[in-house]
Amino acid sequence: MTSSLPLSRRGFMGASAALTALLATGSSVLAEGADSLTIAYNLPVQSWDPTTGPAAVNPALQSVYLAVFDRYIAQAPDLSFGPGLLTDWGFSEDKSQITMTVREGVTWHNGDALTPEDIVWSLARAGDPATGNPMQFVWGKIGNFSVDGNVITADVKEFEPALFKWMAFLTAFVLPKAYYEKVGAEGFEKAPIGTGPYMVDAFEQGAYVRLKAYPGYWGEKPAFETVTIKFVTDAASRVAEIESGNSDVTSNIPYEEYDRLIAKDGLEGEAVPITDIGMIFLNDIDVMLDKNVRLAAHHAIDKQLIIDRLLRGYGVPLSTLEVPGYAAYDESITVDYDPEKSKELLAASGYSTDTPVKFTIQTTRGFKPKDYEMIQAIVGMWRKVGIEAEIEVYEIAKHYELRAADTLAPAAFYNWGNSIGDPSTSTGFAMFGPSPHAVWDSADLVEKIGPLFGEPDEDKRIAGYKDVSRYIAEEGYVIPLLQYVMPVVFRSAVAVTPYTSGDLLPQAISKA
Amino acid sequence: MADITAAAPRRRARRLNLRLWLPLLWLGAVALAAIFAPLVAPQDPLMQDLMLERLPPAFMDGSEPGYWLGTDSLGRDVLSRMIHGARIALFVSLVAATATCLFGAALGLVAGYFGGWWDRVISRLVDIWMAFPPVLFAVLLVAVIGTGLTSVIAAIALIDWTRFARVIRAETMVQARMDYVDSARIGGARRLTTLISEILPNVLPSIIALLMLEMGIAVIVEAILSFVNLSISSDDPTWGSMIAEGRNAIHFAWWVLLFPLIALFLTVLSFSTLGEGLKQRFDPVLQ
Amino acid sequence: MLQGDFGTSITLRRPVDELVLSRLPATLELSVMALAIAVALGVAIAVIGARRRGTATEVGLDLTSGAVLSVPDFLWGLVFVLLFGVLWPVLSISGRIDPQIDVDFTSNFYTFEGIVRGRFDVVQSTLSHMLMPALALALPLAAMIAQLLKQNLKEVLLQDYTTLARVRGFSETSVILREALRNALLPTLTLVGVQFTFLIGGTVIVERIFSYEGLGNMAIDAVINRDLPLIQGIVLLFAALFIVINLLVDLSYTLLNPRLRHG
Amino acid sequence: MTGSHTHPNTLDVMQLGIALPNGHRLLRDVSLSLRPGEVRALVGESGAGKSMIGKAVLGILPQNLRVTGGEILLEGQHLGAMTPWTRRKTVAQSAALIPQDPLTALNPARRIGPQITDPLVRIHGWSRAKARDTALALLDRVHIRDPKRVMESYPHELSGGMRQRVLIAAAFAPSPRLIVADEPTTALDVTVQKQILRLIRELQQETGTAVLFVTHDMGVVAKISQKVTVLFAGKVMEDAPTERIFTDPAHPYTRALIAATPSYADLDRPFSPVPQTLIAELQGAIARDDARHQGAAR
Repeated sequence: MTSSLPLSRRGFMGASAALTALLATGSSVLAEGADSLTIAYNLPVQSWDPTTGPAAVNPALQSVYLAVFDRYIAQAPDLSFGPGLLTDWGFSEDKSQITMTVREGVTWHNGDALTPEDIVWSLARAGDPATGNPMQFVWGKIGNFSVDGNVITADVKEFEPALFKWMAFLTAFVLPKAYYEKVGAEGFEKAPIGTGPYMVDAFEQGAYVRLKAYPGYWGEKPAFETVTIKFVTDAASRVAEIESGNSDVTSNIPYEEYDRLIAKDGLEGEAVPITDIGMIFLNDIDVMLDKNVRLAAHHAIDKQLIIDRLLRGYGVPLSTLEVPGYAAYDESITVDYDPEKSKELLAASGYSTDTPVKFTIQTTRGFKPKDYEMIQAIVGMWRKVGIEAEIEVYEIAKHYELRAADTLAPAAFYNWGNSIGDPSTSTGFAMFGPSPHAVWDSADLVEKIGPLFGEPDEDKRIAGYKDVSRYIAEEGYVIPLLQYVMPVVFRSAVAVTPYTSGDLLPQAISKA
Repeated sequence: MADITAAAPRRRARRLNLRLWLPLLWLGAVALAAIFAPLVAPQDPLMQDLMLERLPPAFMDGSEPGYWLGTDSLGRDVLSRMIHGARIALFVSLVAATATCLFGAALGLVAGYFGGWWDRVISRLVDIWMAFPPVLFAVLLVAVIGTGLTSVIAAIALIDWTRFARVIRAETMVQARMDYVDSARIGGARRLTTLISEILPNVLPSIIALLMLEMGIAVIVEAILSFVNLSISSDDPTWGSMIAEGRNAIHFAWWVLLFPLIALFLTVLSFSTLGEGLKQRFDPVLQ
Repeated sequence: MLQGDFGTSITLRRPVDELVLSRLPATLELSVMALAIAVALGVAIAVIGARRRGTATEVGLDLTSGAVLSVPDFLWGLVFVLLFGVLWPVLSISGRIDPQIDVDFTSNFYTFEGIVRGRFDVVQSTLSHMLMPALALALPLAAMIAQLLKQNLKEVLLQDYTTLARVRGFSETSVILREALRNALLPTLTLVGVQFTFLIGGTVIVERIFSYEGLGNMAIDAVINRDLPLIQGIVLLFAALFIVINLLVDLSYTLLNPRLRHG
Repeated sequence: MTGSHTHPNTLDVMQLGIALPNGHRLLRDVSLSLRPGEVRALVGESGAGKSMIGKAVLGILPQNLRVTGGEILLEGQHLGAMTPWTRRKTVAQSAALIPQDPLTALNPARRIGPQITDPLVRIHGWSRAKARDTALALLDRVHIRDPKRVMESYPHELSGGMRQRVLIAAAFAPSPRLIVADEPTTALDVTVQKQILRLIRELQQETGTAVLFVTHDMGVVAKISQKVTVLFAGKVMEDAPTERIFTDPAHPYTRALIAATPSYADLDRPFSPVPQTLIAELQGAIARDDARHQGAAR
């Protein structure tokens, strides 16, 4: 930098002008590639093993996993179930055994054939506590598999009525036995292979994953040859991505932006209620042990106002963890907005606006639309009745870790995904003490929910769950808020089939 | 030749005044707002009214009286939140800058005056420590001691003391060689009292100048941390968190982002202009 | 940890040293580009300021650099995302490279290796992605350099050898560029050295806004997820980086200063 | 004085006036001229404005000073009428400066060689080789041992005397018609001063370059100049050939000046500083003259 600096001012100005011109031409042509698609996604894929670790139970990541791997049983956009890697499945008459028929002619992305051994190995691995599968308690209920041609039979150690629904939900993915054992866990992370419609072509941790259509896919060939999923955690940047044409599809953006973007020509949108529930977990510690505080907190929240004002009307208020359309939904159970009642309840426990009850509430920020603003609004509503809540922000992965260790704050905002619509995976798992997903561990709920898990008679089971939901509402053990509507924005040249499960599947996006 | 020198400074003095009064005026206003926040703020900064959300500022149509600068997406008054935000901005800048100054200046004085072993150790420490940027240190400190103003202040103090130490050490060395110090020492004064009574008053002006600059930096670091919600619990209003919240509503409620941005900009600009102005006035080299 | 085993990251389930070293090149490239812009801009403004000293231009430049200095780098990031990302979409907003491009390089230094391998599509893409974050990082530093360097330039321009150069027929601009600049650059260099580490500190926030997968972005995720092994690895790497940079600055100071070089 | 002979004077300064922005006058109607090859001394106490004249000719006046009147002709060309660009080129082609303080007149960050050859190549259009050879020859001519090594070395590696020799070589290199020597020996110690003076006189005679020699030391005037202009507070007191000044000084100030200079030859001759009474009297005269001048101007 020091020897004679021949750069005259004119030379310098010329160089910088040329540089900016060079850069400017680059970006506009990107997203228009004929059969390539770019999705701006709100969460980076942390790990490529969809069966273990915190990422496996993260509903938001299932879309990416479903592009690369297949589940035992597939789920249609309307939550109905269909054949996945299994073409037939069922309980034996006495429900002591299950039989599964493996689809033929399926190959892994590296060309190896899918064998019944892969299915058995995946199920056994999922049931083995050592592998760290968060749903091990479900997979542990079946064992000692036997293979005959492409039919697998296994013993039912403990009856699980929703077992086959589970085979279409979290961690129910089939991994390649031979390949996994050859490359090991770390090798698999670097070069994952599955049987899904897309192969992982390139993956840059925290940045993007580029998927290429797998020519040998057993199902219907997807519309786009290459799909790039960019991980853009910042909501405002996702909006900028779609608006500037750098991306073709994005989701989970603020509803105001959704309204604004779909009003622009060249952009379309879908906003369909999904099986994602916004709720506040209550932890049975310190102030939350007082029923008055719990109920007061619940009654103080004006859910419809939040939906209208914060979510531009996109949302369905809820009083229980069941959603319209779920098997165990009961519209007669309601916890209505009644701030005066909240004040009375608080007064009964010696609290008031001057001497408010104090606790911390944890929430994510930017993970779901307006998640953080909603909690700020709720904290505001609470402050009016005499509840002083301090907000602590954390990432969704942190929530799982704290929940697993049962060290969540007295109140913790979370969105519960339950794409199979069965009460056991919503009210059941959320409120059943021993389940790793529950936060409230009081004994009364364990007695009420426990037997329902094994209840063979379907009507009796559903009626049981409705009673539990009513009981939970009366005791205020949890504060359900609303059913989310997922906003998806895409360029008009593209068509997106929305899934009520909230998944944004690359293979479900076609050319308009 | 004498009258040549007289003419020049009078002209420069008037211009310097301008650079002195404007920042003082703004900082005075911010200080008043911070001290009397509850009285001055038209609304309660935390009170939300979802019916009044996203009101435009007074000078635009559709505004409500009493909400001069409009409201944010939760119906909270932007002006009141800025005023309360000023409280935190000034608190952090005062406490952090003073802590940094005391810590750094003390070490600087000791290194400059006693020299020898002291000087080598402190200078070595300054060189190594100099390199660590406060923002990054604050982010990592939060991982250890959690979010909250303490980590913001601790981070600034633990990093930026080097700036003070370096300048004060140099100045002390210069002052220490002056003969008036030797005469005091000959007069039997103990070293420490000499340090305090003789050198400190002379070094004080540049300490104050640096203090101003440091306050500006503290405000910026706090704004950055609350932007990434690593500063205080994210419900009390700070300029940084307001900017972060405003960012998502930029297309339809730009004022939520713009006004705290302007407040932050003017405050930092005032601190640095004041600091520069004072530095020039007291800096022997630029005399 | 002392035997170089940094453990594995809790959230990303991969060895920390591999993760941290894979992300370092991105941050380094961004910081070097920001430094280059800052120095180029700073020197240009200082030279113009010195060339037009005493006129309104100089006062104007002083005010702008004062104002630029008091806007933190992350706010510049916000402004640029709006300006070049949305209103006039010409630059890429997020990420470090266009995922469509196939980058099977041995190192993660996409830009440098792209230049070496002659892959100009890669270089153009990374530069286009880096320009906005780099500019956001560079502006405060450029303002600092401009202020200090102009001050040094004006002092050097009072020296006899510049007067002699004018007598010998050189224009004011070439006097500044050929005679004064190198003497004024030396004292400014120490500032650049220290500020460069502050610039790298700034990447933490700017990378977050632009979802640029560098070390800074990962640091914030690590902190929010309390991923302690990863945080530890990042802290150590940053510390080592800063010490190396300080060393380089001291080294280059003696190298560039003829009096020290020739003993 | 300003005869229009076939070849014009090297330098003509006519009624030159220079003032500060607030009007305080530094030079008052100074006139002098140099024939080709002539050495004229400009002498006066410090602050008399003598170096101001040299700077005005070379166009390196400090920015805040104003030329309030008069003309400067370099080889018959009006410098005042030229654009700054052409003025700079003209001065560079025909004039050169030997600065006062060698310690600050060489760029510390560049080698000696380029500091001499650069102007020859870039301004005078010489080839690199010619410039280099001339520089080497001149360095040798100014008695510098091992010119090649000096060309490669940096200023801080040379002594004060050697640096002044380098500057003299650099001044004579483009064979200018006029050299302004601004107290070239003041910053040096006595022994080196004599060598430098002799060197300038030898080079001057060899090249026939006109020299405007600014000094406050009458001893130097005696040794080097053919003509002298005595200056007090920006006004010319006396202008005469050097021998006459010493034998028969016309102006009382000149006499006082000579009396105030210790003579090298006759060391025990008593010398007394210029009497205060004389200074006061002269300043009074100038003040009256200024008032009348201002009266007339308004």
